[in-house]
Amino acid sequence: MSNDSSLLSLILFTPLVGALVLLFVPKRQEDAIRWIANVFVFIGFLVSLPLWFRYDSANPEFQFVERLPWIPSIGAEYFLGVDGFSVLLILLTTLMGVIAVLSSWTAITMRVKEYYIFLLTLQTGMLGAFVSLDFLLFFLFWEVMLVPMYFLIGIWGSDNRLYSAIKFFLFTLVGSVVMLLGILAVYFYNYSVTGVYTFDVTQFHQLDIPFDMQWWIFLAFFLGFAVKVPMFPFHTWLPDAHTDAPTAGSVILAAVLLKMGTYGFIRFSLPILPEATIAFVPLVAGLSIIGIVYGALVAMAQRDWKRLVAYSSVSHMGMVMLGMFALTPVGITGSIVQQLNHGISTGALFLIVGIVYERRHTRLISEYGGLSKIMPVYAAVFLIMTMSSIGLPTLNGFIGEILILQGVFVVQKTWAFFAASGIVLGAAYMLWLYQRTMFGTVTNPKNENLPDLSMREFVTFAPLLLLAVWIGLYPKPFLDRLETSVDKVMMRVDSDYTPRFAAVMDVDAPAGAAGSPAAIAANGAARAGGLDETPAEAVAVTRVVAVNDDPGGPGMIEMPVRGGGRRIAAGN
Amino acid sequence: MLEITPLHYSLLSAALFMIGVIGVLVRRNVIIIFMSIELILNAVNINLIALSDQLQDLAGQVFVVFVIAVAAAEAAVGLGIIIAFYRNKETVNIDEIQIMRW
Amino acid sequence: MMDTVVVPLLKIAVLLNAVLVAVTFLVLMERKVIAWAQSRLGPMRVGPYGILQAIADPIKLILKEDITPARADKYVFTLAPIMSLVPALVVFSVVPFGPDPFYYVSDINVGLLFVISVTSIGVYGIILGGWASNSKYPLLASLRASAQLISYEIAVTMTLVSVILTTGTLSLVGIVEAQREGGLWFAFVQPVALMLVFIGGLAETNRAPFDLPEAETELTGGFHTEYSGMRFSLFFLAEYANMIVISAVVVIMFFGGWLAPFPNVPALSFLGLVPAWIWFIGKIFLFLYVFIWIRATLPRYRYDQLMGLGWKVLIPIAIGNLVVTGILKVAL
Amino acid sequence: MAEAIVFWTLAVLILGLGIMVISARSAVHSVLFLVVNFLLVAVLYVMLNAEFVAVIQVLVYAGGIVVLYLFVVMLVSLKKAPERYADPRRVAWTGTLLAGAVLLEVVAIVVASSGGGEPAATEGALGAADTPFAECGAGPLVSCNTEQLGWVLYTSYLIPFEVASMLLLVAMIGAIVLAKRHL
Amino acid sequence: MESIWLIPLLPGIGAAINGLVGIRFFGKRLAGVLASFMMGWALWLSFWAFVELLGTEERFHQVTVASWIPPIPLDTVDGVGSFTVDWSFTLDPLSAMMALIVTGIGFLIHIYSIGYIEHEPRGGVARFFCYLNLFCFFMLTLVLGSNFLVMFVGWEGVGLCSYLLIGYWYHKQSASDAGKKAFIVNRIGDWGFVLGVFLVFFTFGTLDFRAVAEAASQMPVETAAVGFGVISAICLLLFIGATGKSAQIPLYVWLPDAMEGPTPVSALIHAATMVTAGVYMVCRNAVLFTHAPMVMEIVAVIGVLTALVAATIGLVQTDIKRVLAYSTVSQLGYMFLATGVGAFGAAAFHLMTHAFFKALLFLGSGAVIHGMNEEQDMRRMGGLRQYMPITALTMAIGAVAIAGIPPLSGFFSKDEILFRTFLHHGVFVPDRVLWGLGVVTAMLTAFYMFRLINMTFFGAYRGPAWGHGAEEPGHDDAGHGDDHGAGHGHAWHGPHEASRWMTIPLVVLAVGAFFAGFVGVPIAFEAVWPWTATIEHFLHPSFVAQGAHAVEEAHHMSLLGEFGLMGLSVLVALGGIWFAYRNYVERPEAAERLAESLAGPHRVLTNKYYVDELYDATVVRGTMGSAGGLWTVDQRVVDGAVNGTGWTTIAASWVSHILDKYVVDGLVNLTAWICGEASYVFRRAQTGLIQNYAFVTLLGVFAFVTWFLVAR
Repeated sequence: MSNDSSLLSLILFTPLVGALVLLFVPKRQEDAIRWIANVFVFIGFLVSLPLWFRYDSANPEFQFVERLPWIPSIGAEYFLGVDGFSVLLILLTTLMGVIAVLSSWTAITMRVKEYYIFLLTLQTGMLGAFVSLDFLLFFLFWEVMLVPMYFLIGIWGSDNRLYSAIKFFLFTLVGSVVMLLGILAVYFYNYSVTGVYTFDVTQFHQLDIPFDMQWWIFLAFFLGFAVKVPMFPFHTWLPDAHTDAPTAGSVILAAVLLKMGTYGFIRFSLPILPEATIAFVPLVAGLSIIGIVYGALVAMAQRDWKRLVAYSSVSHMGMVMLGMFALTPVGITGSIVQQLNHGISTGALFLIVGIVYERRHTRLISEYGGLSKIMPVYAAVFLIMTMSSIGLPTLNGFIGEILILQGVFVVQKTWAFFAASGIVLGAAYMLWLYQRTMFGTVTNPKNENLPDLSMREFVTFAPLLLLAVWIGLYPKPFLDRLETSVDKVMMRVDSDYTPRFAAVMDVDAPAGAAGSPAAIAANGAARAGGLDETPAEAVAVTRVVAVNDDPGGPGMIEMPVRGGGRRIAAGN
Repeated sequence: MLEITPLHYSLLSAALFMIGVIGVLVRRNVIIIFMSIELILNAVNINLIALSDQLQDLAGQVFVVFVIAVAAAEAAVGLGIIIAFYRNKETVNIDEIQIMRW
Repeated sequence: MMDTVVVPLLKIAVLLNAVLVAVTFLVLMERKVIAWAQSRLGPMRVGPYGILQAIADPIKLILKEDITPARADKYVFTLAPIMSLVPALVVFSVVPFGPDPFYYVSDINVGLLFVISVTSIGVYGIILGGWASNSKYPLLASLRASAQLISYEIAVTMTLVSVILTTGTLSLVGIVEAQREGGLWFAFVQPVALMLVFIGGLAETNRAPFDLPEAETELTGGFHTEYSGMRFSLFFLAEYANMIVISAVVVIMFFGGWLAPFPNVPALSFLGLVPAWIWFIGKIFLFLYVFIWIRATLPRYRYDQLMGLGWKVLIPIAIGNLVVTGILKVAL
Repeated sequence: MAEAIVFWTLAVLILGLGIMVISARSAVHSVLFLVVNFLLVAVLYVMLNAEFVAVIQVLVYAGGIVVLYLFVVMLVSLKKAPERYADPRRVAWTGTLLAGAVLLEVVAIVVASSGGGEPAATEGALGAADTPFAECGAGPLVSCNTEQLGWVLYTSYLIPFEVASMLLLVAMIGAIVLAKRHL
Repeated sequence: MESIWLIPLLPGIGAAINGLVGIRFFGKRLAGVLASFMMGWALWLSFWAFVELLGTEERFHQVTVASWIPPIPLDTVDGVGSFTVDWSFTLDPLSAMMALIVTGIGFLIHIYSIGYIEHEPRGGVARFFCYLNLFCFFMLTLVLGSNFLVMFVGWEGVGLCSYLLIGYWYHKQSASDAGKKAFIVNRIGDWGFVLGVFLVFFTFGTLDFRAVAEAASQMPVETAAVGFGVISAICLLLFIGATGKSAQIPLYVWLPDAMEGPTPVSALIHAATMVTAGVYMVCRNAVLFTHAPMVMEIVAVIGVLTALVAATIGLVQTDIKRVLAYSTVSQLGYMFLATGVGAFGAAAFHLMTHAFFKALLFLGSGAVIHGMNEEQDMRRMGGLRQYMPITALTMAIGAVAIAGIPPLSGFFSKDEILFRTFLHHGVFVPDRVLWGLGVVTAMLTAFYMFRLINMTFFGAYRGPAWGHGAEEPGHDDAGHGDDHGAGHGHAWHGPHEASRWMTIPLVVLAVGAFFAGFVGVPIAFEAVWPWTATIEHFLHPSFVAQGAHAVEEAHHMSLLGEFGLMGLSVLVALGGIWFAYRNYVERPEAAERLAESLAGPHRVLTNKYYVDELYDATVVRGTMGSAGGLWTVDQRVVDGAVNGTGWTTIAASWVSHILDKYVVDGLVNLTAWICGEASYVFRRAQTGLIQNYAFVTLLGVFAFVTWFLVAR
């Protein structure tokens, strides 16, 4: 554990070192450049693995903290640290980085050196945003990400790349400028309260900003993050950027960059501005639901394969946002898991498009058809990823969707109703896409001799397939890592909320009182399920009490909330 | 006349300097012009050394060291330019080197 | 007046004569050694074992007709051999043959720098000789020779700096004293520097295997093709004087100058009975022998290989040596 | 007395050689005169207790820079006379007169300003006293000039020294780039 | 019993092996044998689990393999609950029976498939068995899962496998269309199902079937008087899911199309197992449904209507598999009718017998199609009994069974349903109406089944002629494409009996279809057959909450009445059979005349009541239209706003540009112009002679020195 103190910096700067090394490689040595980039990004992945094993999921504090002065005159610090959210997203980032770099081996033949340098720089930018606990540092990395992405789209993109690149850049920039205003507002408010100039996010998490101010700051953050997510009315950069970006760019964009927005919400908006968050729930949820249905419907109308996947992203990210703004632990957990899932499945779908695009240089769905016969392994991979994307149980997408929808359902049933329509529409557009591209007979003679996946290409998919099945069958390790972090957010947005880590400590301490009904109920509420028999009985007992309390009112679907024993007991 | 003071060195220096200046003004061979410039630099150096001795201050000598370094650099680059020019124009006559005037 | 003018003048006279005589015998030595190396006898006619050849040769050279080529620059043509020889001889004014001031003309505090700078003047003789001949081959040869000289001078100078770093003085006497005090010849402290200086020395004196400027097959005799008689013999003298200078420098820098070997080993203290200056001259001749030996043994380099060796091998090694020395100096 | 003899001899030679440098018809001769001139200037430096600079003068100027000039003169072996063409607009001779005038004026100033006769030697403004070599003897030939100079150069003038070395590096690269036919 | 989780896992392993290595490396026979072996093993385990279950008093066993979703606090209606799901499996009478059906019939169909699929190319065979095994994995997960989400895993998984297997011949447009349709229609049902699951958790704080049943049994029954409460809502939502999976009105449309898949698939998935998942799910949640009588009524009505509608459509279909498909829909309607009237045991009983005879019929039809070289149209068959006697005999047994002729299995189960329906007192629907519709359907069933048998096996041969390899038969199998190339290697030698691989399962199933009914003999036969209603007694614990040991209600009426009803249904069935015999065997032209005379209704029935067209016009076109519309909106309006902002900015910048160029820059250029003009004057000083410049410098020095000289 001795080198924990610099683990995050190691993770953060490994890709950047790779980029610097690449600067010194002659540009004609293309294979050397590719090897170096791959090796560095793979090392980056390896050094991030300790996060998975060493992260203590029982510890609610930020871990692996590094703290050095940066700009002392304004109180900005080089302050890194991770919790459950960022651990998972960092691992996703490093993994997708490996995949993106590996997938570019044959796809990029022009300006190879610059390409990899940008890709590696982008990697550092993204990681930086996830590990920063200093708001200004976060903002710095947030902006750092933009530039390489801009060039990746603008130089190595397809037909309409300049338009898309500029659109992407301006959209994000406008959002982030407004966000910066919000950051400064929090910063100065913090100063007025504590008298200390700092961008320390953990300090911000303890602020009680007056509601009016929260409202405006939330709006500012919302613009910045919602553009990145993207939420419904701000989504139009996404299809363009995705469509025109090179494959690796799309993969990174979908798998990681979009998570920046949602990560921003959960790291900053929710804990810093809890009251405003609650006030904005209807708006955000409404936009999310519109996004789900709208994205799915528009995806259905696409003739361009990549654009279809891009619109499906809009739909999925709507789901993520909805889960988060349900403000229930299940919803937030599901929202994070769904972010991972979206990274995995949509990333893979973009890779899938990229593979045929590299072979055929067209993305029109009508150009394809019957590929199952020519590229069976490819078709199988595509099928699994399609299923993952539409949330088939035993694959990852299901876990996220079910958690989100369950979390939303207990808050507002109509939201869940409309959001769940996404699973029908999702199946419709994905299966239709699959049918149009994979099934049928080969009608286009150009497709007759397409080679199936090469070993390298398969290797890019293998970890994604593995993860999809792993999360689908046994998501517990992922969910466990989120537990305390979700609880911390929940404690901010819901003052009555009893965090699980606290409950464990409390219940363990007064062992003598375990016999009392309150303790049993609290135990049931806090640590129900698992392998013990308690929950079923507890539920049954509670039901008896509940029924006795309320002799069957003529309520329709909305059952009145009865004053059952559990909430009171849990409050004790 | 028999007592050698820094004044004498200064006068020597001034005279050498002016010889250099005249060389710069009169000769048309660029190489010789460069050599004249070296003469000028030397004249300055004499002055510096003499005054350094007079004032017992090493700064003068340090300065000379720098002057020599700069002279070396100037000679290297200047002669490089002459070679390059000669290669293209087959001349080192300064009166024929005036195409950059506009 | 006696100490400042007469004694030094006497010393200079003795030294000059000694050097010039030594050179004539050096020529004989070279001919003999090479002959033996090639299983020949060498000069045997004049005197016993040809010893008097050393006197016959200069006489022959002086008596030969001294030709000045047409359209040659007469003054420069005459000046060149002189400019070649004079610096070689001037160097001896600071070479210490023994520990006392009696054994040297002067000991200046920038002695080593003086040696380097004066030898660097020697290049003019070669360039001007080649140019003044108004002939193609000598001109080419002189350009080659001067380029070679300047290139290797850098390596040698930089290597010497690392020796200076270890001693902390530029005075030649001081350097030898430092070796005495350290009880160790710098040959063992700075083996890399020794190799560099010796190789560089070979090149600076235009000796085999770096005798490109005199490559008969390519340049019909080098920069002094057009020279004959006395003026030629001056060049000849200069070359051999330079050899002695380099040997002297190597001995002073690396082999303890006038010091007897292993002065700190009591069992070998009897070596101290031999006078210091004899040790010094003996060591010099040892190296002169090595010079000749190498000429008899090694083939000649190609010109590009020569320059490549100088710039791409010796200079980097010299810099590396300097850096390592500096680091060790600071660290120890 | 001896100093005066040496000085006047040197002064006459230096100036004479200087004039020869600028007036020699052959560039090679110019170079030769220049070398000798520099060597004499070096002697002048020795007289002024600046042995190190004197050696450097020989080593760098005479042994390095002027060799370079000689090289260039030879490389630029002109088939046609280098000065065959003179631009009608040049003002060389006026310039010479002007230079003479300036020289006269300067002499006037110098002579006039030294009216006080013996300039007061301000001992040790910056020099021996400040260096660790203050105990060195002040003999004309055996002194600590080099050590002191080195000390000052590597302490007070370290940054200028580094800048100068940078300048040399740049000049070297520049010269190579300029002179090489194909990079 | 501890290892019941192995039952689903074994076919899963088989699927994995076949999928990962089999497709590339296994031979046809090896792939099939491996898959069948896994199924056989699973059957063996199920059987032992069943036997062990019989040995226990509690008749309930639950195994938790691992935690799936660890507990996360979540509000429920009663306060903070804990959302957690385990990978746990339950063995109780219902799931044991279902596991036996799935593994048993699945095993037989695997064996049958070895023969059926042998003309496919090598990789295709392994792929087929991979899918088939995967299906069994999911189906067993569905029936054994002990909570809603594990069941949902199977629920969705079988949908996926159904999609894959229907689209097995993916090069056929119709096949891939049908697969997609099946999946999407199912998904619509799942929409409801998932919401139902959420509501279950929200209401009960758990998803475990048993816990939910316990809790629900404590709640009041939501009769019409109580009102449409939360349990009713749950049940309705769950039932929406069931309509999707079990092909009930309004989501039945996918099942007939699903016949595009290979016939064993139709037999296994679309007859015996998957489509009964809805029925199973309703039975599994019997406690919930009994607490929602209004929803029960809806279930019953939907069931009987589906039964009737599907039966009427089945009357006129000419594709042998489509007839069977509509028959399946119709029989599923019966099962829902049974659940709707509270006869969960009867529903499960019918589910079992139906599994036997419908699998038999499908496999038989598969044998016929195989023997006829992929001909499916009954109008081009006829008289086949002489060519394929075993198939004819076994299919006839199946047909008799489904028609409800005693003592074959269908009689007992169907009669039980009708009997219970007769006794049922509805909430909204008048008594006996459901029963009446059921009886009519029974008659129609008998008719269309024997129409099928008669058209296929009796009468004259109407199919294409065949030669000895010289002449290709005139049927159209181009759709099967190249995959079927192996079948083209030899010429068709006329209708022939299927291979041993296929006939043995037929015989086994025929025996099952014949005798399976004896586990559920009506109580009326107590006098002659002491083991009455065995299956109902056996299953009963699954349909009631554990805590409430409610005594099984006795459904009795007078013995005479009971036998009367039985007689009536047998008579009705015989009537149907006679009518079919008369129209299709005795006087084949009679049927055509009948069709002509009733041209209008006939056309409606042939076109399946235009339901597909209706859905296409409304749902599909509506969705696609809104998709296209929204895309236009996205491009024009949303993106238009963005680009409009961009254009506005550009326009503003252009205006500024003009201003800048001609006004601001004009001044600058004026200055420059003045300088430029002036430069013509001063240019003369630029001689290009460096020495002149130096001279000027010197002049400056001179001036300075002079000034210095003069000034001081």
